[in-house]
Order: sequence, then structure tokens, then C-alpha cells
Amino acid sequence: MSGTLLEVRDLSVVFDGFRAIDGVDFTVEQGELRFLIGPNGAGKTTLIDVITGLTRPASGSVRFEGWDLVGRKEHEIVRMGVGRTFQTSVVFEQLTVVENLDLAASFRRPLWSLARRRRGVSAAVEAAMATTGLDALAARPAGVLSHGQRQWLEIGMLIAQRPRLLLLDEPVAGMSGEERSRTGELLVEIAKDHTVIVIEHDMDFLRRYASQVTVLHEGKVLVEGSVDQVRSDPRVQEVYLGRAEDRDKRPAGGGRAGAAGEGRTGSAGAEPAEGAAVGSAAGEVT
Amino acid sequence: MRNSAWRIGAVVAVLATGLAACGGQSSTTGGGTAAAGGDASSIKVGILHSLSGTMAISEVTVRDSELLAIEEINAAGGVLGKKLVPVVEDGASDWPTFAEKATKLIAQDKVATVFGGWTSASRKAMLPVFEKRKALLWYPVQYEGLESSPYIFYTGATTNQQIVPGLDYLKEKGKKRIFLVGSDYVFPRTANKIIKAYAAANGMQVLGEEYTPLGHTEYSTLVNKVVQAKPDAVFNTLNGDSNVAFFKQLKSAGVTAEQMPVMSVSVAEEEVKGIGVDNIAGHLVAWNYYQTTDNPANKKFVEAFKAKYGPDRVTSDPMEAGYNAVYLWAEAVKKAGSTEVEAVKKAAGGITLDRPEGSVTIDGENQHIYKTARIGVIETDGQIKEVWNSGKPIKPDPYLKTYPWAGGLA
Amino acid sequence: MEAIVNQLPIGLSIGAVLLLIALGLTFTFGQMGVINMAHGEFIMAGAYTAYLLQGWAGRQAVLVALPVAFAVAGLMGLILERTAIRHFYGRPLDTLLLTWGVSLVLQQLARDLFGAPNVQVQAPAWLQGGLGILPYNRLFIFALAVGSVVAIWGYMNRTSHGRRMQAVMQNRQLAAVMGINTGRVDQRTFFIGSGLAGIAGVALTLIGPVGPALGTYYIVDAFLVVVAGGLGQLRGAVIAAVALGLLNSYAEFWTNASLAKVIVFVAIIAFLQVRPQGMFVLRSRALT
Amino acid sequence: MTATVRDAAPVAPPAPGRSWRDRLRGPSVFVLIAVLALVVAPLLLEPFRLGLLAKYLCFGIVALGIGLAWGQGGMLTLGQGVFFGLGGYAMGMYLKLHDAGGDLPDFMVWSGVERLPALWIPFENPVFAIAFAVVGPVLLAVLLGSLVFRQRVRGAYFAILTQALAAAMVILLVGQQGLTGGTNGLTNFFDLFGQDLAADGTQRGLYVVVAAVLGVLYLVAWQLVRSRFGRLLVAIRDGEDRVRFLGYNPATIKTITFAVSAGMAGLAGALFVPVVGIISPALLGVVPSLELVVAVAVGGRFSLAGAVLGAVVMGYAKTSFSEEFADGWLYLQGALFILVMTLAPKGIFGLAATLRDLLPGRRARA
Repeated sequence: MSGTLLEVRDLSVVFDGFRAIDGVDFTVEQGELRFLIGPNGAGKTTLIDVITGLTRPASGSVRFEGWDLVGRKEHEIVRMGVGRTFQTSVVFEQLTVVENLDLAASFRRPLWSLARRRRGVSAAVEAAMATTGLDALAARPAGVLSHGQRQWLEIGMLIAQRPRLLLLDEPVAGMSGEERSRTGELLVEIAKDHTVIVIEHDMDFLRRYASQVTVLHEGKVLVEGSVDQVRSDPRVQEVYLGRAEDRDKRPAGGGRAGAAGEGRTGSAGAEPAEGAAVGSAAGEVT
Repeated sequence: MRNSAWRIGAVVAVLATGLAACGGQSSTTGGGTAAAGGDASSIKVGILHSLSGTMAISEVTVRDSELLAIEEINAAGGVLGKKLVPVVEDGASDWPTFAEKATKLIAQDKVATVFGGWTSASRKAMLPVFEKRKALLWYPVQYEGLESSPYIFYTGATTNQQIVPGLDYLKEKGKKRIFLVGSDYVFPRTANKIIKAYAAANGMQVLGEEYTPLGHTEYSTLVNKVVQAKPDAVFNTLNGDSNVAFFKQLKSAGVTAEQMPVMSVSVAEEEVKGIGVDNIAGHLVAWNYYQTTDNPANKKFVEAFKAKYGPDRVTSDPMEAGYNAVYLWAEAVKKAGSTEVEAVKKAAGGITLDRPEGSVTIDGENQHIYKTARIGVIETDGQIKEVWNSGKPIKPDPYLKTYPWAGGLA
Repeated sequence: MEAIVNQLPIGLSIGAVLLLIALGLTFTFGQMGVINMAHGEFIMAGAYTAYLLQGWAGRQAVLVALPVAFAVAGLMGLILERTAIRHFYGRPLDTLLLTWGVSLVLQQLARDLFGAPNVQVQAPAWLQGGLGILPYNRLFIFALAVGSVVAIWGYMNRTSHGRRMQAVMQNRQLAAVMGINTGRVDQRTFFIGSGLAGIAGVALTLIGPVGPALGTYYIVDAFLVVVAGGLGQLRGAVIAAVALGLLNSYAEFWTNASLAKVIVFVAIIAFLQVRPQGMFVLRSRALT
Repeated sequence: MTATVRDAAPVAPPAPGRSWRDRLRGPSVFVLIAVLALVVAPLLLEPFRLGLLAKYLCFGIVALGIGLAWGQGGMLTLGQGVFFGLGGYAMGMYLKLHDAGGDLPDFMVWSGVERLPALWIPFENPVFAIAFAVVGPVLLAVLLGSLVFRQRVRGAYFAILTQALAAAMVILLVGQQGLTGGTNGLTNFFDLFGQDLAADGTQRGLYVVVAAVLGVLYLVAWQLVRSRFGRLLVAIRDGEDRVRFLGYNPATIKTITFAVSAGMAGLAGALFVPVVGIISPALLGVVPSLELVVAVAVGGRFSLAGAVLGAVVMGYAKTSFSEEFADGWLYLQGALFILVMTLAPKGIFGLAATLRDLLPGRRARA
């Protein structure tokens, strides 16, 4: 089955007069693995926030399988088949790995049946554990997991939800090299039978795993195309490499910085060429 | 693992039996041998007031005067040759606690009688306990009437000994247009019902009736309502701390006692200090006793009280009523020759004593007291000067049966 | 019509009282997420400070007491913050219970130190009388509230301490990363927030009872103002206090005091349906 | 916090591969306590103390609900007294009407009410009264919960709102004297289903009923906590917004839990009235509501057993300390509270579990 799964039209998001997203059009086809990149402040996470109902747009539409998502509550959007992870992984530390996964897999159950105890492990949870390689940790509380393991658990929870569209927000941020590779393989594995959108900063990671890439810059779509097309595009180079000189000229940069950027330090230094760009801009729109 | 299971079990078992043992133990220590509490040389009496919580401020003073009475009686040889031993409990300003502690005093300590309570709510909570267990309570505070339990003696004023005389006084002074202000609970609401019936029958006009929650401290709106209504006088049944806020805010709104006197029935010497003499001087109160009441029994009471508790302390109507309660009970016991409840009840009727407020007599029928009504004005030294009294003790009439205008009330 | 005009200044003056008692809370609650149930007892401490100073300053005690009460209540807050609350950041509900324990102890302490009965604080002679329907002492409280707000606003926006405080309020981690000593800022915030309670306490001696239970009469109202105004928002607190004051005065005028309290509660619930985070809210993406 | 609440028996999920001894541990302790409470206590304790214990157990039922809502679900409800009061008043109204036997209840007479208010009429039926004692609080909780949780009001806001609800409720009850008995509340009950309420036998029977109800509700709550619902509740407590992205509406789960805890409080109130003989606004205000939360914290909020234990222990402590030295109670309560919150935030139960882990030899044997 193919066709358009997600269609974003003329989307704008405004925070206190600041246009975080400014007239974005964005389409994802069934079965695609799409990377979303751009410097901090480009509006990547904001775009995902709008798709998943966390942020309301000022104007524009988001259609998923033809249904408009704007105005729906977060959990309703999940129930329609759109799942996501977060930059800073949020798993339930008091619950075990298998319980985390089981909750993710159970939302379609009728409410009254939740009052029963879980007996055994469902197929979806089994599969999610197998895919993410967390089997051995099943009975451990999620609180004791390492950073990488938490990210995998989040991805596992996402798979267990059996969504039709997966949105991953910087899945390899803060990971070690080996963990990155494993996550990349995991991603390829998942992309085989899911439609996936990944936000990522890490160029190296991008080179290795991405096919289709959309570059956002200052709330607008800058370029869209294959990895090589995008890498060779002068505008992209300008945006990424020119930023270092740029930053002193941007008066707005620090203005709202106060409220931003928690947990972002981890992504710096992934690649020397970008370290400057990533580290310099505290102004990821919040 | 099994061991730990049993360890938990054992701890629980020990705890539970400990609890049980504590309960059992305190019951036996409290039990005693004599039928009516105490032993061959002593009689236990219960004192049950709020020693903590919002009511403690008032009730502690009554406890003090009751303990003074017990001390004096013991110094004079006790009752029936036995010393009185007070068992003091804390009602904690919480009505169910009053019921619980009353049960404890009766069932466990087996006291001969209990002196206690202040708020109507605490009395209502204790009433079933005393009636079911056929024990005696002496309740020392003026109250809203409409009650006459066979197991309670009421040594404070009922409505016809305080509110009605207060109204008589206002009428006599030509204060015909009055405004009613009260805390939102039983006493003020009942009192105001009586006041409205009285007003209707006596050509007086009630311009407004306002209630505020207990503990309310924001009176600017209410004061504004009062000021706009321009009454001749205000009849005030506010309780406790609210009086402080009300009088302060009334004063700062420019209302003086000359233009618009406030007649209060819950403000006594003790409260005047907290309100601030500045704010309340010149206003009126209605009670049966003031520290300044002039007679030898009062002189002795005030001196003894200050000697025991310090020269700064003042005496007030409820304190005196509590003090009287102990003496009246002791007298009834002497007359009955026993502390047995039914005998004491039977003996009590008709007992007359000279007390600080003057002559008091127990009405055997409704177990209230004949009391002299006194209207006072608050002086700048914080004392209350009597400006009017009823001349003789008024027969208590808790249901106002002898007042034709009160026909529809109960 | 006359009523509407008459109740307006009364509502504003009730609002001023609400603002004074809630101002400190917007700091401690707003910045640090600390629900300080002992705030009421800091107010009480301020009131007793005025009482104690009477022996020395006589009828001018209220004036003299303002800075002293600020310091006394502020120090109490500082001690509380240093000894207990700093271990509780990020656990606001636990601090609520902790500080309630503290408030119980402080109430009983006041009872033991000053006695259970209310004490009297004499108002200065120059506060006797009034302007139209508003007594001078109400105007004094009004001026005090305005003064406090202006002082706080100036402190927050015109001093480096204040800006640091704002930075911590908006993003604690980032502020820490940027080299702000958040512990120091917290202490200062708690000192000021508690100190404002002390000032409120002095003001309340003009219109209400001074006793061990003083704090309990105001604490719920104070929290409602903060909830309606939004976390840590000075202008939110001001608007909420004035709005609740006006609502209270009109509701009480047309119904009665009991019903007015219930109406205010219902209004706040209804308001939170429209603005669940209070009037003004800091936007943040942080997922909690 | 990562160490979790493993020793709070009902909370910890059954780890796979536990021995049968482990599986029996919880139930055996439960049965032991049940036997102690239902058989041993009525035999050992004299009626007065048994009545007090019944009162503490009523508070234990409320505490169970608080444990569920707060300990598990993170909803700090400072207004549980409201639900307790609703249940208590429902029961009190029935008892009052029953005692009046067709006449007006005594307080209405002296409040000047001439006809039985319509609100009271259904409460002549005991089945309605008892049903209302549970359903009334549940409905109020659903109403409040759906309004408040839907708008994502939570944490401190929720706590303050529930506290204000308690304050408003007291004012409302006190103000409607003819309808509610005002500050006095409802008191002076004589007869429950033909049994004299003052009789020792009736009180003993009531105690057994209270203990049994507590036991049953405990099992229900325990089951709930161990179910997916319970896991979800913990997840919501620790990351409500994240739960939305698992496809659940936290507002629904929270409202249900809040309603369950309200229902428990209501039932406790209904049982409390015949046991203690009074229901008044003083029982459902800000302070008693807070005191129960305190008790739960002291006992150990993360475990249902800890919550119940806390309520019973604090109730007992309050009675015995106020008998010994009344003035000290506030100090003691305050100090205990400060100590528990600073030194043992998981309460007695959590502390006991930690201590037991430290016991030498335990690890070897396990």
C-alpha cells in the first residue's frame, strides 16, 4: 500500500509574536524514512509538536490519512496511529522495562479490562523487546537503565504502540559511537515496515542511514531531497557553516534563550564540523 | 524469605497486642473500686474543655476557674469528707472529640460528674453521651436555649436572662432601629430569631441581618452595609476572633459608640484585651456577671483567682458560671449525701447560693439557674461597668414559654 | 448604583489585603515551586513583631515594625529554607506537608510565647479617621501593597539580583549552567518572599485579630490568589488579587459573607477551565 | 526514588519465578492481620477502646483512598474530608429521620424549619442513604475531576483547589443550618436498624463491620494497584504528559482514581457516623483533611498498607497524647511530620523496609 500518509500544508506557529514555523509544506509518503534536519531554532521539534498535538499552530493544516490532526488531543492522535519519542527520553522509572512496553501496547484495550492484572507478555511487547534487544532487562526497573538503553526503550515503546507513523526526536543524542550504530541499525529495521520521520543533528548518522532529507531553517523548508543533494546544496552549507559568524548579529538569539534548551548539551561535539553550530545556538525555539 | 514473612507477622502481632494491652491497662488504672469514681477518700470529677485549637483561648479560662473552685472546696474539707480529684481532658475544639472524651471520663475514669463545654456544638455532641450513660454534665456558658436535657445543668444564661434583657435595655433607651450581626452558627441564628420576634412585638425595626463564617476577618463590606442602613444600635452575636476584626473595622469606619452602640453578647473581659480597648470602649455588653460586680463573694473570687493565676488575669461571666457550677454540684452532693447521679439531680432543685454574680438558685424543673441580668458598658481601662440590672434573679425560661411574642419560635 | 460605587473602593482595599498576603507566596511558590503552608505563620510573626515593638515605639509601632517584621519573617523563611526546604526542590507536594508541620509548631510556639488570647496592637493616631468610605488604615494598606509591588518590580527588573532571580524562575538548570548560584538565589528569594509576609502581618494588625491562629485565617485565600494569578507572575498576582477582592466585595454585598466565599471558589474553578495555568503563564516545552 | 517501593508488598509487581513462599507472604500477613482485627481485638479490648479503634479504622479507609490517589496517582487531595462528610451526612440524615419517626429532626425544630426539606426526603430510605454515601462523593469527584484534570490542573494547583473545596464546603454546610444542623452537625442518634446504638453489642458489631469493609476495600485497592490500571496510574504520577503519548487520556484515569478514593472516603464517613455518633463540619474542613494526608505520609504513602497503618497509628497517637499532655500534641504532630518528611519520606513503611534490607543475614537467606 502506498500513497500520502502525512500532509502538512502552509503551517505556521507563532510564539509570542515569534514565528517558529512560517508557512511550511511537508509531505510524507507511506513507507518512507524521512530525516528532518536544520540548525537549532529551525523549527524541527516544533513541527513534530504540532503533528502530535502538543503545540497548536496559528494557521495551516496537518492531515494524516486524510484526517485533520489540528485541534485534536495528544492521546487521540496517538490512537489514530501517530507515535513519537522525545529528545530527552521519558520512560517510567518506577516501572520495569516490560511494564513500560506493556502500557505502550495496551492503549487499545477497553478501559475496564485495564483493571485486570497483566498475565504474561503480549506478542507486541515480545516483538518490541526482540527488536530493541531489551529482553534481558525485561524485569529491571527502567530507572536503572543507561541513557542509550532508555532511548531504545522509548523506541521499543513506540513500536509496541504499533503506530502507522513514527516520529523520532533526536534518537541518538548523547549516545556513544557504538550505541549510535546500534540505533541506526534499529532504525533501518523499523523503517522496513513503518513510516518514520527522524529529527537528527548528527551529519555522520545522516550520511549512513538517511535517504530522503528535509532541511528546515528559520521556520521554513530550505531544501528537500536525497542526502547527497542536500549536502551539496550551497544554501545548506551556508546555513550550517555560516552560522558561526552569524550568531553575533542575531539579537533575538538570546532573548528567549532563558526558557530553552534543557538537556541539549548532550548533542554537542558529535561531529567537529557541526559542534560550533549546535553549541552556539541556545535558541532552539521553545 | 519465609522468615521475614513471619518477622513482619510477629511485629504486627506484638504491636496489636501492645495496643490492646495499653487499652486494657489504662482502663484498669482508671477504673477504681468505688461505684461513682474515686476511692474511699476522694471523688473524681471530670473537666472537659478545649485546651488546644481555636476555642482554647476561651475555654482554658473556664478550666482555670473550675480548678480554683475545686481547690477551694478541698481546702475547706472537700465534699462528704472526700477530696475532689479533677481529671482534665482536652476537647481540642473538635465536637466529636468532646463526645469521645466525655465517654472516656464516664466509662473509664468513672467520674462523679463532668464540668465542661463552651460552644453549643460541643454541648450537642456530648448530650447523647450523658443521656445514654446517665451521667451529669455542668455546662457553664450562656447559650441559645431551646434545650433542657435531664442530664445537663446549665449554669450560664439562657436567652431570657441575657438577650431579652439586652433588648429591653435598648428599647428603654429608644434604640428602635437595630441591625443584627452574627457568626454563622447556631447561637447567633437562634438569638436573632428571638430578637426578630421581640422586635415585631415591641415596635422595633430590624434593618438587616448578616452572618459571617466563623473566623472571618474581612468586615469592610459588612460595615459598609451597617453604615448605610443607619441603625440606632447593632446587636452583635459574633464569636471569637471575628469580634476583633469587626470592632477594628467599625472603629476605623468612623462609627462611634455614641451614635451607634453595639450590644454584644459574646464579648467579655477576656476578649476586650484582644480587641483593643480603643476600638470597643463605650459599647455595650449583656451578661450576668462582670469582674466589677460589687459584692463580697466576687471580691473573694477575683482575689483568689488573681492570687492563683496572676494579677494580669481577668475574670469573666463564663468563668464565674464554671466556678459556680462546681460549688452548686458540691452543694447538691452534700444535700443528697451521695454522688449518685439521680440523688444529686433530685437534691439540686431549689439550692440557693450567694455567688459572685449575686444570689443564684437552681431551677429543679429545667436544671437552669435563676440569674440576674446585667448590662454593662466597656470602660477605657478594659473593665466593664454595670449600667443596668434586672434587680432580682430572673427565672430561667429556655423555651420562652412565658413570653407571648415568642409563641411561634419553638 | 450607589452600591456599585461604594463597593468599588472596598473591593480594591480587600484586593490590597489579598495582594499583600499573597505577594510573598508568588515568589516562593512561583519561583521555587514551594508550597509554603507556614506562610501564614510568617504573617503572624510580622503581626507579633508589631506587638512587641509597641513597648518601645508606642503607637508608631506599626511604622517601625515594617522593616523589622520584614527582617524577622525573612530570617524565619531563610532558616526554613536552609534547614529543610532546600532538600525538597522538585517535590512541591512534600514541601506542602513539611511546611504544614512547621506551621503547626509555630502556632503552638506563639501560643506558648504570647498566650492563647489575642493581643492588641494600637493603630497610630494619624491612621484614625478616613476619606469618604475608606478609612485611612485601608488607604495605608493600599499604599503598602502598591509600594511592595513597585519595589518588587524594581528589584526584579532593575537589579542584577532580580534578573538572576528571573532567570532561575524561568529555567533553573540553564541558569545553573550559566553560572548563577541557584542556591544563593533561592535563599534570597525565600528571604524576600517570607519578609513580605512579615509586612503583611504588620498591616493586618490594623484591621484584624492578632493571635496564634492569625495565619490560618489567610492562608487559603492567599493560595487562591496565587493559583488564579499564575505561577510566579507579579502582574498575575496583582490582577488576581484585585479581581478576587472586587468579586468578594460585590458578592458579599448582594448575598452574604458565607455565600461570597463559595462564589469566589466556584469562580476560580470556572476561571481555571479557561486558563488552567492561571492568568499568565511561562511557556515551556519541558515535558513534565 | 529509583529504588522504588519494592517492599510495599501490594505495590511491587510479582516478579516472574517467585517461589510459592513469596507468593504466600502477602496473603499470609493479610490473613494474620485480619484475624487479629476481627477476632482478637473485639475479645481483648473493652468497648470504649474498641469504639476508638473502629474510628481509627474508618480513617484508615479514607487513608486507603488517599494512598491510592496520592501515593499511586500523585494527586495530593487535601479535600478528602468533603467526601467523608458527604457520606457521613447521608448516613446521619437517615439516622436522624429514622429516630424522628415521622416528625421533624430535633435541630430543624429549633432552627425554625416547618416542613421536611425536599432534599431530606429520599434519605428516609436506608438503601438510598447508604448508596448515596458512596455515589454522592463519586459523582462530586467525577465532576470536579473531569473539570480540573481535563484542563490539566495538577500538582500543587490541584492540592490547593481541593483544599479550597474543603473550606468552601464547610462554609456552605455551616450556613445552611436548617438543612444541615450548622456547626453542630448531626448528632444524638439512637437506633441503627433496630439496634440500640449505645449498646456495647451494637458497637462491637459496628467495629466488625468497619474492619471487614476496610479489609475488602484493601483487597480491591490492592488488586487495582497490581493491575495495568495501577501501573498506568504510577506512570501518570511520574510523567503525566508522556502518558498521553502512549495513547491514554490521563484525565480519565485520574478522574476514575479520584472517584474511587472519594467513594472510599464517603463509605468511611457513613460508617463513622454510627460508630462515633456525630457528623459535623469540623470533621471535613481543611485541618482534618490535612491530618489524614499527614497520617498517610507518616505511614508510608507508596504502600496501601502504609497508608492505612499511618491513619490508625496517628489516630491512636492523637488520642493517647491528648490524654497525657494536650498542649504538646501540636508540637508532636508538627515535629513528627517534619521528621518524617525530611528523614523518611516513604514513611514508617518505607523505613521499615529499608531497615529490614539492612538486617544481617537476610540477603544470605534470601
